[in-house]
Amino acid sequence: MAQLVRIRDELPLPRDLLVRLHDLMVQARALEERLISMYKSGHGYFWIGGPGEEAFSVPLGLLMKKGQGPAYDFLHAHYRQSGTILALGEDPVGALRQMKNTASDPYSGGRNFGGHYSIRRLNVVPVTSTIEVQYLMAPGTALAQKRHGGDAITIVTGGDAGTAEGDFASCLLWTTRPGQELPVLIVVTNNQWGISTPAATVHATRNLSDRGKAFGMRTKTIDGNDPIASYQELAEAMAYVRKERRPFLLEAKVSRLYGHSSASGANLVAEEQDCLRGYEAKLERYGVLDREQMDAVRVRHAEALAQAARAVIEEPQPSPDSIWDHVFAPKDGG
Amino acid sequence: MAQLVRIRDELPLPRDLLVRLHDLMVQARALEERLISMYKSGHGYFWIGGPGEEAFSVPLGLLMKKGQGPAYDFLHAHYRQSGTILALGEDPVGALRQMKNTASDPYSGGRNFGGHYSIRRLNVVPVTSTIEVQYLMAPGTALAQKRHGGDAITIVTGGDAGTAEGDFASCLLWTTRPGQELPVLIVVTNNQWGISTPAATVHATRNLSDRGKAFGMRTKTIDGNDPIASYQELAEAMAYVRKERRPFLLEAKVSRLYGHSSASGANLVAEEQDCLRGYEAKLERYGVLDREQMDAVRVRHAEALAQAARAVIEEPQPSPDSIWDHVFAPKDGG
Amino acid sequence: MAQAIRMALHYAEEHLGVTDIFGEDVGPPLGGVFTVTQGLSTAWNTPLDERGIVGMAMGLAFAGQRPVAEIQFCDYAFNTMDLLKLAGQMCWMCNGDWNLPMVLKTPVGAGIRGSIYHSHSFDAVATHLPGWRVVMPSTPLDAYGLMISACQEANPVMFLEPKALLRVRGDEPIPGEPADPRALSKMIDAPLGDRSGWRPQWPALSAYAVPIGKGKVVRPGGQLTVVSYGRMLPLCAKAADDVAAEGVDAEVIDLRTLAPYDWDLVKASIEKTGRALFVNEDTEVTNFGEHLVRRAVDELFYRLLAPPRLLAGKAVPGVGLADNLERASVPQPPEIAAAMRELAALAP
Amino acid sequence: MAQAIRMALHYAEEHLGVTDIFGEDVGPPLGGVFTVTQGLSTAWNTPLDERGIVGMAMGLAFAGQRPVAEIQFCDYAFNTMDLLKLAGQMCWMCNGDWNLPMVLKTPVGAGIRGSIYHSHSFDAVATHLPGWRVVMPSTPLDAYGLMISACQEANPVMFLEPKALLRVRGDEPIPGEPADPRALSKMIDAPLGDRSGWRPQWPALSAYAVPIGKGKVVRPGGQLTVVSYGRMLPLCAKAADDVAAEGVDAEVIDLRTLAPYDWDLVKASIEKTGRALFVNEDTEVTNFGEHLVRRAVDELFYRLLAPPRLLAGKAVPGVGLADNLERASVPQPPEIAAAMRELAALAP
Ligand SMILES: Cc1ncc(C[n+]2csc(CCOP(=O)(O)OP(=O)(O)O)c2C)c(N)n1
Ligand SMILES: Cc1ncc(C[n+]2csc(CCOP(=O)(O)OP(=O)(O)O)c2C)c(N)n1
Ligand SMILES: [Mg+2]
Ligand SMILES: [Mg+2]
Repeated sequence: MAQLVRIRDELPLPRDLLVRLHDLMVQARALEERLISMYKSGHGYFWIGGPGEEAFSVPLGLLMKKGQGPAYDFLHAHYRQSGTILALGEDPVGALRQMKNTASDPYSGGRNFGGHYSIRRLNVVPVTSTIEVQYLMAPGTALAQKRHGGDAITIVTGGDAGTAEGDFASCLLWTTRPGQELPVLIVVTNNQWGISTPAATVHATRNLSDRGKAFGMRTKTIDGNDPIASYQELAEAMAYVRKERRPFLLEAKVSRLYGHSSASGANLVAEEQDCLRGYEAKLERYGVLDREQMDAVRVRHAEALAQAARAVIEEPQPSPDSIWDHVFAPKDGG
Repeated sequence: MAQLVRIRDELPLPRDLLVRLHDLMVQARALEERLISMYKSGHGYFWIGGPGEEAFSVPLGLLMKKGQGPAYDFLHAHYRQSGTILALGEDPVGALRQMKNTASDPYSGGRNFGGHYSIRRLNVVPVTSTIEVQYLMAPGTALAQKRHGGDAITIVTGGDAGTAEGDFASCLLWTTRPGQELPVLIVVTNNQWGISTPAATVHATRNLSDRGKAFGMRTKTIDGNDPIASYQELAEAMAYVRKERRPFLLEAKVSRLYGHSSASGANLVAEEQDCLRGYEAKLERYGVLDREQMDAVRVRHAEALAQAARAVIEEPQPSPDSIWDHVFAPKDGG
Repeated sequence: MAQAIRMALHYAEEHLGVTDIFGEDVGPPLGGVFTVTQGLSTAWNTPLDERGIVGMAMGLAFAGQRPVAEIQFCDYAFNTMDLLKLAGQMCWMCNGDWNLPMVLKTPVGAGIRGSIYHSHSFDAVATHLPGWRVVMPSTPLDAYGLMISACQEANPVMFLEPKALLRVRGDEPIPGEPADPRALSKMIDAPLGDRSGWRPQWPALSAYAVPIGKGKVVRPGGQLTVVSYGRMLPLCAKAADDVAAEGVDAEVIDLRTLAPYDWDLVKASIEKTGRALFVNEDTEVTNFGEHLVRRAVDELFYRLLAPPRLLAGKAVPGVGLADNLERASVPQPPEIAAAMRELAALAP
Repeated sequence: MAQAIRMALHYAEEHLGVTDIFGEDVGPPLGGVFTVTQGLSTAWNTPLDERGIVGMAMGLAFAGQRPVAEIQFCDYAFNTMDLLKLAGQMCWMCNGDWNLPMVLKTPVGAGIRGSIYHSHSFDAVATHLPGWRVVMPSTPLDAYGLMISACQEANPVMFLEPKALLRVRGDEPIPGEPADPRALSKMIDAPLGDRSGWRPQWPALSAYAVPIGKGKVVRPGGQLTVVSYGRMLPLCAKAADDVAAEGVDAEVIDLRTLAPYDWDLVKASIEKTGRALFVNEDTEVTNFGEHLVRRAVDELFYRLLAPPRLLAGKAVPGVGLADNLERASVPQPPEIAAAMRELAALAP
């Protein structure tokens, strides 16, 4: 008993949180792998997603204040955020449905690519393919939150290459208007690539987070491959944003484990660091989970997803006439 | 004789240069005042220009390498750059013609607002009303110059409020691509206003020039109301850009002496610092010019411009059919 | 019309939940380059960044606010086309999960000697953006009523302000407006000079709404249908009066809403007259008037007595500053009258 | 077609003074998301910034270079509309002082299951931009010849690549192209895997140019004129063949250039047939095909035997991913054939 307590004391995060992080990371990875295999077996036309970012995306979702409306956190995500979505408690079957573009796809009714979430009841605004525009909308939800009072914040995420769009700079500027600072956690997930273009060939900035400095913004670059560090850094940054009602620019170095998308093959890239492997080694070292337990987690998620996918691929496609649905919302907003 | 030499030694710039600076500043001011009076007497529909920026815009033009093509400096200016244009040796009658939108207007054939210069033989690309887009084009001329070899550079100018457009950030990024740095003098003339909006209410950046730092760019904020300091700082910055083939972000604090434009009345704003007054006091103190001489300069320019304007207002307007001219350039580029 | 829109926005702030009216120089002290937003309690100045403005509006709408954003001139909205597309797509893209109740207002068109970059029209690009309501009033009362409707919509509404009409006074008063224009001006126009202590005195206004999607016959006639909107509308009405003396009896329709437009009204009129003239000032290639011509041909070909015509801006890169150039570029009263005459004279 | 454009760009680098071919992922190693720019010696990767790309092209053109810029998908060009407007205005704005010899290429249209943001069309907005040449090939040989012409132009040229045709092989070879497609692929397609040591072996190419502004009759016929371009063109040609068996004799015209378009060719054909069908896949409100309908009505009303028709994309906010949705959104072969049949059957 004494020994157990000592071990728990030494853990960087509570044991149950470490386990939960692991479980979600594995689920997120298994989801992406299932989506890739659906794509490869002809049950989807395009795959893009976040394998290699789970160590960052999962803690982000866990730390969000979940709910609908300005009293809760808003998420303006890009297309690699499935870990965050699962951490928000979302059923992964929705992602499978979107991959298969079924009528039941809860995010777009079979209209949009996989990974393009939209969950109004969780303040997840629609993910758009158009790089970086989310950075322009984030100040808007944040202004509503600041006005509403309380501690809810807006989170916006996007890649490193996308910071070349002027929209990234606009976000830095609009969140720091003197006296009108806005509670936005501005995230850049830096995987060092924009499709085939290495970041080092186009960006002179040593850390992308340095871009915030001229605006007097708090900034940090962290190791997004370490879920513990990510959790701690995110907790600190989000606490700052919640309390101070000011922005924080957080850059997380992450991996692109299966390349850019199905357009580049969606194959495992051996050179990329795998956050899950590193984390599992740590969990074993801490004595939190052993290999067998962790394998069981993986099998459990993989099987559940495989089974769900088998059902999803039988679900009906949207009808041709449905293109006319939702061009406009009804008067009351629907 | 000994005394004269001593005085010259103490002058911050050569005497003839000080005189030339003064002459051009007075001419530029007289030109803007003539344009305003044309507008006010119904000989023009709109005025916008650079009175209050002469201490910066004139030295800039004097320091440019004049000519056509990539062996010479390019200017991507905004609409307050008449001092630079005159310092390039341009006849001010062109500006009067554009104000009166005559067919003879050398910059747009009566099509565009005054202050919207275009002088191909001097590498002055067309000034557009669209704020900040010039910052996107400047890297292009600079790339051609870098490729061409030699020491020619590109200069781009714009106001403080305009830096809120993402295009300003794009310029910082495109001129600093690693290994592909570009010889651009990036200028911001900070008059602390965007029409009616004070800079301090929208920009958190202490110095706008700080925006360049994250890109590893040399930056400086200078007093653009002092023509001697401006000349020296510009000379240094331009020498750096010419030699190192890398960008330099220079912010000049300037005045907006007649308000934003004719839309806001085009009346003298007493609170704004007048660079010409300060400079003339200095020139008197240095013993370079006395009051009488300086008054004569002003009278000479004002009269020449008044006379030119009397002629210009009699010149014919473009014909209705001319709207069809130059929609396309002929095969050889014209 | 500037005062009418301002009063509608005041009403909308007070009664329709409008939370933010913003754009470049929209807040105090200026209250907009056309004075449209003077004295409004939720008006504020943005950074000079049109993309940021549209993004802010979308974000506010996502969060349940009711934003009215302004682009200072539609000429400066072209770098936001992707965002405008997205705003129009958002509800459809997520299969109805979200909707964006936002208004984007922007002055359009020529007529104030605005030269190349203050004379653009926006109707062609706006009507090519699915998911948007697009309105464009030609009278102060319609401007008032359409803005009231816009601020009650669940979807993005583009409110195109014919800038040359912003200083025009209407024949029909806004409900609540004092009869004496000087009295109104004294109440709601900001004074010259220092405005820091100034507060407007708003008249008692009502929710007079012009429904989106409804056109209006402004001049009945039997021989020829003329469909227009915005700045061209009064010119068409005037030209119709002029040619009436020569025996040409034109029916003039103010479309008022461009999307969704009132096809029933237009169709019924063309069915009656057999002749149609569409007038707007946007450049004439891939122009919204061409859509109306196409629809007329599609549905009414066999009832047409003459080819439906479009009179629009010349397909040149801009509206030049010199009067000759502006006049040669966008439809002028004599041309409109001539087009009516010609069309009426064409034998079937 | 990807290879054809690549070969034209190679020819243009070698002989026409093209100095820069650039865009996102345009340079090595990828050579473009559709392989169009593989192995080109002046190809380079830009930052992910479409506004920067267009600005760079304009700047290079100002400085006497000959840039060919790419926007990875036209869906991502909408935030550059102001710059595209400016590029088209530049020569006119300065009264002919400057001109901008630049090419902007971008893949357009649906047909590859690209969903909402890789299926947009650009012809409506492009044709509404005065000062631009706009071309859109439907065969590899035309793509080659139009790109050669584009690289010789003194004005901005928009080169719209029908993305679903980029992998299509043409019936007519490019002059210089080896007869065996595998031989060509071996010469100029980048290998899989490490490409750092790879250099293409270019065939001996010639300056085969398709003049800008010239359409082409791809199938002569007497009963009905069908005008299309890009991806819809082969569908129209095929449909014409299909309905021929039923006795409908359609003439199919490939417009190839949208601005300035070959009105003489179109007009002569409609004068002959009295019936016109315009087909494209852009959304149908304020659509370039509506301009063509308008012009046909304007100039040929009294010779028309039936209303000229437009078949275009549905006016919904996007092309949905599921096959049902894409098929319901953009014209499909059966619809095209049906439109031909109907039009041919209409009694005057
Ligand atoms: C505005 C825009 N331009 C181009 C694209 C095409 N595109 C999709 S992903 C991508 C690279 C994005 O790189 P980065 O921002 O680093 O994000 P990552 O994919 O690496 O997570 C590009 C160019 C796009 N979707 N949107
Ligand atoms: C893209 C764009 N948006 C808005 C305008 C309208 N406008 C003209 S000048 C101006 C203010 C510019 O302020 P700043 O950049 O500081 O330059 P200054 O006029 O003070 O020299 C604005 C908003 C414009 N011309 N272009
Ligand atoms: Mg990346
Ligand atoms: Mg300023």
